[in-house]
Amino acid sequence: MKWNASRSTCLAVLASALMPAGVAVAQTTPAIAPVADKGDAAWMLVATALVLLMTVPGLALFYGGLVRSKNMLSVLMQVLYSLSVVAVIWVLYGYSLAFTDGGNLNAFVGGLDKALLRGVTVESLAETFTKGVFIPEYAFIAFQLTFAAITPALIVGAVAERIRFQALALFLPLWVTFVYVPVAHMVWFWGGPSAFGAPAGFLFSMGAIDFAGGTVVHINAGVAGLVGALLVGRRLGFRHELMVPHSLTMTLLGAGLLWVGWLGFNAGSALEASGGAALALINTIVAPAGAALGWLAAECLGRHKPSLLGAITGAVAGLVAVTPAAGYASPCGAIVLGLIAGAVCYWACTTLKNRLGYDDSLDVFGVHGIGGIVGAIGTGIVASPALGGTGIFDYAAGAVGDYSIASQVLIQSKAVLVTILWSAIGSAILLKLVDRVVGLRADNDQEREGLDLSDHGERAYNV
Amino acid sequence: MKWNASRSTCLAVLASALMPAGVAVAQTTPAIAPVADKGDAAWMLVATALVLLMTVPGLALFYGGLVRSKNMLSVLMQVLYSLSVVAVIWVLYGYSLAFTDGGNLNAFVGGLDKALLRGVTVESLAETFTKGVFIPEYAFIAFQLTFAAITPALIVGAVAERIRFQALALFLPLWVTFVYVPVAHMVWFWGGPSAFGAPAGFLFSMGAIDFAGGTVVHINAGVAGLVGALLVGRRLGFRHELMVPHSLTMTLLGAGLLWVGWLGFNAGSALEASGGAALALINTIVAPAGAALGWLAAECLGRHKPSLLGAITGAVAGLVAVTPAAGYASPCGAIVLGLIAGAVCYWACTTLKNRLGYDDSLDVFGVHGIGGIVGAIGTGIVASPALGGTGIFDYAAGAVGDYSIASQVLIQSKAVLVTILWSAIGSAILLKLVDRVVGLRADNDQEREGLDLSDHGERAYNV
Amino acid sequence: MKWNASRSTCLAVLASALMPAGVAVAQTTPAIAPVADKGDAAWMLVATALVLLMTVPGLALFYGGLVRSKNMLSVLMQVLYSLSVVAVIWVLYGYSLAFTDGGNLNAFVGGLDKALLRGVTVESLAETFTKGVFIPEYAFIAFQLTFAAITPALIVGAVAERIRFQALALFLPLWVTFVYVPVAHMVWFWGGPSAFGAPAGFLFSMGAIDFAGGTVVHINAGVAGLVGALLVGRRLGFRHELMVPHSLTMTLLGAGLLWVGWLGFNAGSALEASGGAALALINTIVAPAGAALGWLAAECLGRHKPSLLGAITGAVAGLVAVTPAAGYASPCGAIVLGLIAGAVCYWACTTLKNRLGYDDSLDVFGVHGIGGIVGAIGTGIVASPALGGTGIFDYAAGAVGDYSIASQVLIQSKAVLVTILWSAIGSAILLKLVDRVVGLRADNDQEREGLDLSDHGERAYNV
Amino acid sequence: MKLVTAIIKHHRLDAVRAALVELDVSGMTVTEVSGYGRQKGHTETYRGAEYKVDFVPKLKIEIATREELADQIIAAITASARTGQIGDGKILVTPIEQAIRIRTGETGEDAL
Amino acid sequence: MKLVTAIIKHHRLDAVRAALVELDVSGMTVTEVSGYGRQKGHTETYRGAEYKVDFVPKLKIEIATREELADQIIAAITASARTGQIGDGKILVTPIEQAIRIRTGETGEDAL
Amino acid sequence: MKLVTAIIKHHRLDAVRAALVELDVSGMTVTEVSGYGRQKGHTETYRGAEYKVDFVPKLKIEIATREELADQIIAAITASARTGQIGDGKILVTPIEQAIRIRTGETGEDAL
Ligand SMILES: Nc1ncnc2c1ncn2[C@@H]1O[C@H](COP(=O)(O)OP(=O)(O)O)[C@@H](O)[C@H]1O
Ligand SMILES: Nc1ncnc2c1ncn2[C@@H]1O[C@H](COP(=O)(O)OP(=O)(O)O)[C@@H](O)[C@H]1O
Ligand SMILES: Nc1ncnc2c1ncn2[C@@H]1O[C@H](COP(=O)(O)OP(=O)(O)O)[C@@H](O)[C@H]1O
Repeated sequence: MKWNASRSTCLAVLASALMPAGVAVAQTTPAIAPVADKGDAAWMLVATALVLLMTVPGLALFYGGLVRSKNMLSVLMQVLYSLSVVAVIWVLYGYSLAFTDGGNLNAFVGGLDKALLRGVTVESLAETFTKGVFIPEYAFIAFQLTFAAITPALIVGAVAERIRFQALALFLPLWVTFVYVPVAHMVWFWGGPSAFGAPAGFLFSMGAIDFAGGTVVHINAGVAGLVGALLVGRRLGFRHELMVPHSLTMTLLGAGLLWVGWLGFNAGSALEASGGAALALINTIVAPAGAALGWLAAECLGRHKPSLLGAITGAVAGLVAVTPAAGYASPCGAIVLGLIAGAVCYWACTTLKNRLGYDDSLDVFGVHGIGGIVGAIGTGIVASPALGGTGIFDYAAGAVGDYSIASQVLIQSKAVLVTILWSAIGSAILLKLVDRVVGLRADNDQEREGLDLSDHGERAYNV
Repeated sequence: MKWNASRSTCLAVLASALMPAGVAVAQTTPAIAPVADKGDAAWMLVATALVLLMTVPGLALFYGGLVRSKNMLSVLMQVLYSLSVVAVIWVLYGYSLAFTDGGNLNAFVGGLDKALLRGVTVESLAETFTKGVFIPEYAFIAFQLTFAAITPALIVGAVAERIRFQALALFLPLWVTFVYVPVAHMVWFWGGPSAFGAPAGFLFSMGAIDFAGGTVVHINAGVAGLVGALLVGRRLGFRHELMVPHSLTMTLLGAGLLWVGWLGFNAGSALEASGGAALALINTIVAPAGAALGWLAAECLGRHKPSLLGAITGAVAGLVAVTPAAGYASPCGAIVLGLIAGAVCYWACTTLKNRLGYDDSLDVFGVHGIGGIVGAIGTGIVASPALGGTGIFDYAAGAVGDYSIASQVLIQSKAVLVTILWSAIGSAILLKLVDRVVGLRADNDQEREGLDLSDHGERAYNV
Repeated sequence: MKWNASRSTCLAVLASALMPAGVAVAQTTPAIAPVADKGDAAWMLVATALVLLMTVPGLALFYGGLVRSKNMLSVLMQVLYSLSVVAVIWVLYGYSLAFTDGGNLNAFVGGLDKALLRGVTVESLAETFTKGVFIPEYAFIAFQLTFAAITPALIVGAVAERIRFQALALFLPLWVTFVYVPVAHMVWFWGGPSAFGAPAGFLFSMGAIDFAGGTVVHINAGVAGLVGALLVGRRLGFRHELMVPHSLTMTLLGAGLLWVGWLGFNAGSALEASGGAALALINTIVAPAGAALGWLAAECLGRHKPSLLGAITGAVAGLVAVTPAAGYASPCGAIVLGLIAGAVCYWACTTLKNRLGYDDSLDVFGVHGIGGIVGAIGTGIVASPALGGTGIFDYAAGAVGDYSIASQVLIQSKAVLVTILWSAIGSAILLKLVDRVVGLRADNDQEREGLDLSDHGERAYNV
Repeated sequence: MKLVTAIIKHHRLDAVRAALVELDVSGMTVTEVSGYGRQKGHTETYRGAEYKVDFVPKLKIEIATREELADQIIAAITASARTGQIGDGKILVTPIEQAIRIRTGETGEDAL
Repeated sequence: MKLVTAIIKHHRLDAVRAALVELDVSGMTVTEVSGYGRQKGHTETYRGAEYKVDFVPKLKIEIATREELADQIIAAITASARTGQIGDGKILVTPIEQAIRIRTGETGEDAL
Repeated sequence: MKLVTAIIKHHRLDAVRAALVELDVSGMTVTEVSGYGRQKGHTETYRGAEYKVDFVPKLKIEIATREELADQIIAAITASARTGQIGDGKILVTPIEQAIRIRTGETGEDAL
C-alpha cells in the first residue's frame, strides 16, 4: 500500500505537463514515479489536525463537563494521557503492527517492519482508495495515529469518577496494543487499489465495510467501556446521590469540537479531497442533525422536556452511527440513519441501562456501543445504490459491484460480532490483569474527596 | 452553475498531462470533462468545517456567555437546534430553493429540481467564479448549508432570556424557508461564469456585490432580531436589575472561534484556494483587528475604561462589516472599514439602543444589523480600484470593469433596503403567526426561574 | 522572493497540460509564468487559520485559566489586544520591515518597500523552499502576521496579574517593532531558492536553522518575559498567599487549541502541502506527547502526584522545543527531544525559578525560554541524517549537504545567544521607557481588587 | 443590640436594600443560601435520570442593629421582600452581646 | 424558639434532611462553608509550588424551631450526620427572640 | 459559650487564622459573603450599560468558644484583620446555649 517516490509532487506534475510529447510517449506509465497531489496532501494534514481537536480538547471537555467538578481533572488527564501515550506507541510499533503485512498472522495483526517508522521518509507515499492516487505516508501515519489515540480515550467515560489513574495508565497502552491494533488491522489492512488481491485483514477480506471506523473505534471502545463499568463496579452513591453534570457548557463545547473534528475523521477517511470526501462531509453534518432531532423527539414522546444534553447526546450518537456509512450513504440516507440512531440510543441510555443496572458513567456503551452497532448494520442498508447509496467499488471489475442489502447486512453483523467478542474478551483479560497489578478502584475516601485531589493533587476550579 | 463530470479530478489531470500530444491536439477543449482541482476541493471542505465551528460551539458560546447563567442552556439549545433543523431542511428543499432556477419566480426564489438533493452525485460539480474551475457540488451544498444554519441562529440573541423554546422551534425553520432562502437566492443565484447571462437573482442582477453574505446573513438576521426584540418585548427587570454577562470567558472563547471560523466563511466564499481567497483571508484578520481598536478608542473617548467585552464586540462588528467586502477591499481598506464599523457599532449599541429603548438582549441589531449596513455600503467604496480595491470582474468583457463609487454605493444601498424590507416584513408575519399558535413568551415565573429549568429541565452548572 | 504571476494557477496548469506538444517545446521554461499550486495555497490558508486559533482563543485561555479569576479578563484582553494591534502594524509596516531587503541594514532589518502592502495584489506570489513552487503572497503575509501576533502575546504571561493595561498597550507595539521584526528578519529573510545567494538576514547567513520559530518566537518571548518579570517585580503576596489557577479547565482547553493550532504553525512553516509538511505535522504530535510523559515522569521522580497541569505544561514545552526541529527531526528524534524538554522545563519551572526567586507568573521563561533553548540547540543534533534527521538542503548543490552535529550545535548556540541578547536588551530598554511614560505597575489596591475591575471595569464571572 | 436575619428571594434584594437604606441602616451582610420549606423545588433530568431538587436558592441578609431600630427593620423587610407567594422567607431576631468595629476598635452600638 | 445550627459533611445532607423531615421540621436553610478543625486539609501542587489547604468544604444547616423540638432535632442530626470519622462537625444551639414569616406577617412559632 | 462572628477582608484570612491558632482555637467556620457598608463598591460597564455594584466580597468567620477565651479571640482578630482602611469589618458576639460534637456526641465546651 506504500510506495517510495523519488520526487516531489509538484515538480513532477509540472515536469510531466511541460515534457515534450515525444518523451512523454516514450515514458510509458510504469516509468512515471507516483506523486502525491498537493490538494490531497493538504486535506489529509487538515483532517489530522481536526481529529486531534476531537481528542484534546474535544472529547476531554465533552466528558469532563459530565462529571462532578471534583473529578474534572481526572477525566481531562486520562484523555490527555491516552493521546500522549498512544502517540508514542504509534511511532514505536503501533503503526507497524496495524498497517504492515503480518505474514502468517496477517489476518489478525501486522508485522514489525516499520517499527520506529523504519524506512519512512518525506518521500514515502501511501496509496489512497483510488488507483494511482497517493498521499505522503507521514500524513497517513499521523492521521491513523489520531484514530488510535481517541479510541482508548473513549473508554475513560465508562469508568470515570472511580477508576484510579494508575490503573488507566497501565490499561490504556495495553488495550491499544492488544485490542485496538488487531481490530484496526482486521478491518482496514489491505494491499490498496494497486494490489487489491494481496492478503488483507480478516474482516476486510470478509467484505465488511466500515468507512471511518464504526467497528474499530466505536463498537470497540463502547464494548470495552461496558466491560470496564461492570468490572470496576458502580460509583458510591449511584442512584442515591445527585450525580449531575458539573458544566453542560463544557459538554456543549466539547461536543461542538467533536462534531467539527469528526468532519476530518469521516471525510478524511476518504484519504483524498474528492467528491467522495465531500459526500462524507455533508453526511457528517446532516446525520448528527437528524439524530439530535431524533433524540429530542424521543424525549418529547417520553413526556420529558426537550433537553440540551439530549440534543448533544443525540448528535454524538448520530456522528457515531454515520461513521461507517459516511462515504456510502446519500445525505437523505444519512438523515434517516441519524434519526434512528438518536432514538435508539435514547432508549439505550435510559430504558436499557436502567433495566440492566450497570453504571456506565458517561454512557460510552449506550452511545458508542449501541450507536456503533446501529451504524455498522445500517451501513449495509444505506450503502445500497437502490436507496441512493454509492454501493461498493469492485476493484477487480473497476466499477461499482452488484449490491444485496441482505447479504451485506449479514456480513456487517458478523463483523460487529467479531469486534464485540474481541473487545469484550480482550478488555476483560487486561482489566483483570491491571486489577491484580495496581488495583482498579480508588478507595472510598478518595472517591468521596474526588479523584482530582487524590490522584493528581489539584483542583479544577478556584473561584 | 453545476456540471456533471464523469471522472475524478486527479485521474483526469494526470491523464491529460500524460496524454500523447497528438491525442491532446485532437481533443479540443469541449471534449475535456471539467474536473475539480483537489486544492480547491480541500479548501472548501475545510472552509465548511470552519463555518460549522462558527455556529456550534462558536456562536453558541459567544451568546451563552452574555446571558445570565439561568438562561445559558436555553441559548445553547436554540443555536444547536437551529443548526440541526436547518441542516435537514437544506437537504430536503432548502438548497434547491436557493440555488436552482426558479422559472417564473426566479428573481426571488429557486425551484424544487434538486429537492432531496435529487441528481447530485459524488461526481457532480459546481462552477466557481472562475470560468472552468469547479468544486464538488456536495462541498458547495455543505458550505452553503452552514451559512443557512448560522443565520437564524444569530437572531436568537435578540430575543434571548424570555422567548419560549417552542416558539423558536417553530419560528426558525419557517424563517429559513420564507426569509433566508429567498434572500440568498436573490443575492447569490446566477448562471456562473460559463453562463453569466442566464437569469439570476433579483439583487444579483441589480449589480449588488456581497462577497460572503453581508446582506443575506447579517442585515437579514440583524433586522429579524430587531423585529423579534420589539414583538417579544423587554425582559422582566430590564434597566432595573443587574443583567450582566455570566461568563465573559465563554464570550471570548466563542468570539475567538467565530473569528477563526469566519476565515472559512469569507475566504471560503471565494470558492477557490486562490490569491483572491488569500486576500479575503487577510482582510478577515485585519478588519476585526481594526474594529476592536475602533471600539476601544470610542470607549476611551466616551470616558469609559477600555473593556474586553468592547474589544470582542468591536472585533465581531469588524467581521460583520468586512463580510461583503472581504474579496474586494485592500487590507488597508479593510482596516479602515473595520475601524469605522467598530466605532459606529459602539454608538449603535449604546446611544442608539438607549434612545430607542428596545431590549435587543445581545445586540444582534446593533452589531449584525448596523455592522452589516456599514459593511454593505462601505463595500461600494473600498472595492474601488482607485482605493486599492479589486473592482468588479466583468465576465462579458473578461476583465475588471469600470468602477464608479457613487453608483455602486447607490446599488448597494438599494440591496440593503430590499433586504431590510424583506426581512422585517417576513419576520414580523412569521412571529405573529407563531405567537398565535404557541405563544412567544415565557410566563413571568418561568422567566424569573430561568429558561434552562422551565424549558429544558436542566441547569448549566452544578459546582 | 516574490514573483508576479499574470494568470491563475489552475488555468495555467490545465493550459500547459493541454497544450499541443510543439508549442510546449517552443515555450522554454522561462516563458512559463510561475503559478501557485492550489493544494499549497489551500494548506497555507488553513495553516494561517490554525495559528490564529492559537492566539485567540488558545493562548488567551491557556494563560487565563492560570491566573486568579479577578485577573482573568485582563489577561484575555492583553492577548486580544496584542493580536489586534500587531495585525494592523503588520499591514502598515511590519511585514515590509521583516520580509523585504533592507539595503545597508539588511543583516538586521528590512526596508519599507512594501509598507501598506504596496504593490501586493491577488496575483503576487511568494516562493516556498522548493525552487519554482509558489504560494499567494497574501497567504504568506497573513501566515507571518499570525506569528508576529502571538509572540508579544506570549510575554503577557510573565507579567500577568500586576502590570497595567496602559503599559502593555504601549509596550507590545514597540516590542514588535524593535525586537520581533528585526529578529524575524535576521533568522528568516533570504532570497528564496531562486536567489539563494542574495543577501539574507544575519542569523540565516550564519547557517542557523529554525524551522518554525524557536528563536524568533519562543526564546525571544521567553527572555522578554523574564526581563519583564524582573522589572515589573513580584506580585503582592507572592509565596505567601494562595496563587492557584482559577480554572485548569480553561488551561486544558487553551493548551488543546494551542496544540491543534501548532500543527499549522509548524507544518505550515514548510509553506507547502508536502511530505516535509507531513513530517513536521507528525513531529508536532509526538514531541509534545513525549514531553507530557517526560514532565509526568519528572513529577513522579520528584515524589509528586502526576498532575494535569504538569502534563499540559510538558506538552507545551514539547511543542516549543520541537518548533525549530519540526521539519528536520525524525519522529523518534522528536519524541526524544520532547521527553528531554519536558523534564528540563520541569526543572526550570520548579527548582531554577525557586532558587532565583523571580516571579514569572505563568512560567513564560521556564517554558518558552528554556524550552526554546533546548529545542534550538537540540535541533542541531536531531537534524543530523546520522540520527534519522533530514539534514540541511544545500541549494547550491541541489542536494542535502554534509552534516556535522558539533558545528551545527555551535551555530545554533550562537543564534540562541544573539537572540537572547537582542531580546533582553531591547525589552529592558522598552520597558524602562514605558515605565517612565505611563508606569508599569498597578497600585496595591488595584492589584488586590484585581485588574479586571481596575483596568477594564468588568468581571469575568457573574454566577 | 439585635441581629436581624432575613431569608429572602433573590430578586427582592434591591428592594430590601433600598428600604433599609431609607431607615439609615449603615450596613448589612448577604450570603447565598439554599432553602428548604413549603416552596417546592424542581425536577432536573439528565439523559433520562430524574433528580428532584428540593432546595431553592435564597439570600440571607444579616443586619446588626441597635435594639430600637429592630422593629422598623423587620417592618421594612417584610414590606419590601413580600411577593405574596410561598417561599417569601422568614425573619429571625437574635441577641447580640457585643459588637466591635475592626478598623477603629469601637465597641457596642458605635461599631455598627 | 431556638436556632439549631449544624456543620456537617456534604454527603450527609440527604440523610440529615430525611431525618429532619421525619420529625416534621418544615424548613431549613443550607449554606456552603469552609471548615477548619481537627480534620486535616489537603495539599495541592501546581508546577511544583505546594499549597497546604487547611480548610475543608462543609455544609451549614440552620433550623429555626420551637424549643420543645430542639433536642429531637439535635438527636436526629447527630444520628444522621455521623460517620464516626474526624470532621463530622458540630451542632450549636442559640436563642431566637422573634420570628416572622414574610409572606403572611405571622410571628413567633407560627412563622416557622 | 459564645459565638464570635467576624466579617473580614479576604486577604486577611491567613493572618487571622494564624492569630487564632496561636490562641489554641481548635476550629472555625468560614463563609463567603457580600458586604454592604461604608466601603464603596465599584462600577461595571458592559457595552455602555453601567451597573453600580454596592456589595463588596467579604469573609465571615465563626468561632464557637468558651466564654473566657472570647475576649482574647476578639483582640486577636481585631489585630490581625485590621488594615486601617474603611471596610475592615465587624466582630459580633452572640450567646451559644449548647454545643454538640457530632462524631462523639460530646456536649458543651468539650464539643468545641
Ligand atoms: N424552620 C426553618 N428554619 C430555617 N429556615 C427556614 C425554616 N423554614 C423556612 N426556612 C427558610 O425560609 C425559606 C422559605 O420558606 P418556605 O416554607 O418555602 O416559604 P414561606 O416562607 O412562604 O413559608 C426556605 O427556603 C428556607 O430557606
Ligand atoms: N470552634 C469552632 N467554631 C466554629 N466551627 C467549628 C469549631 N470547631 C470546629 N468547627 C467546624 O466543625 C468542623 C468539624 O470540626 P473538626 O474539628 O474537623 O472535626 P470534629 O467535629 O470531628 O471534631 C470544622 O470543619 C469547622 O467547620
Ligand atoms: N449593621 C451591619 N450588620 C451586618 N453587617 C454589617 C453591618 N455593617 C457593616 N457590616 C459588614 O461589615 C463590612 C464592613 O463594613 P463597612 O461599613 O464597609 O466598614 P467598616 O467596618 O470599616 O466600618 C460590610 O461590608 C458588611 O459586610
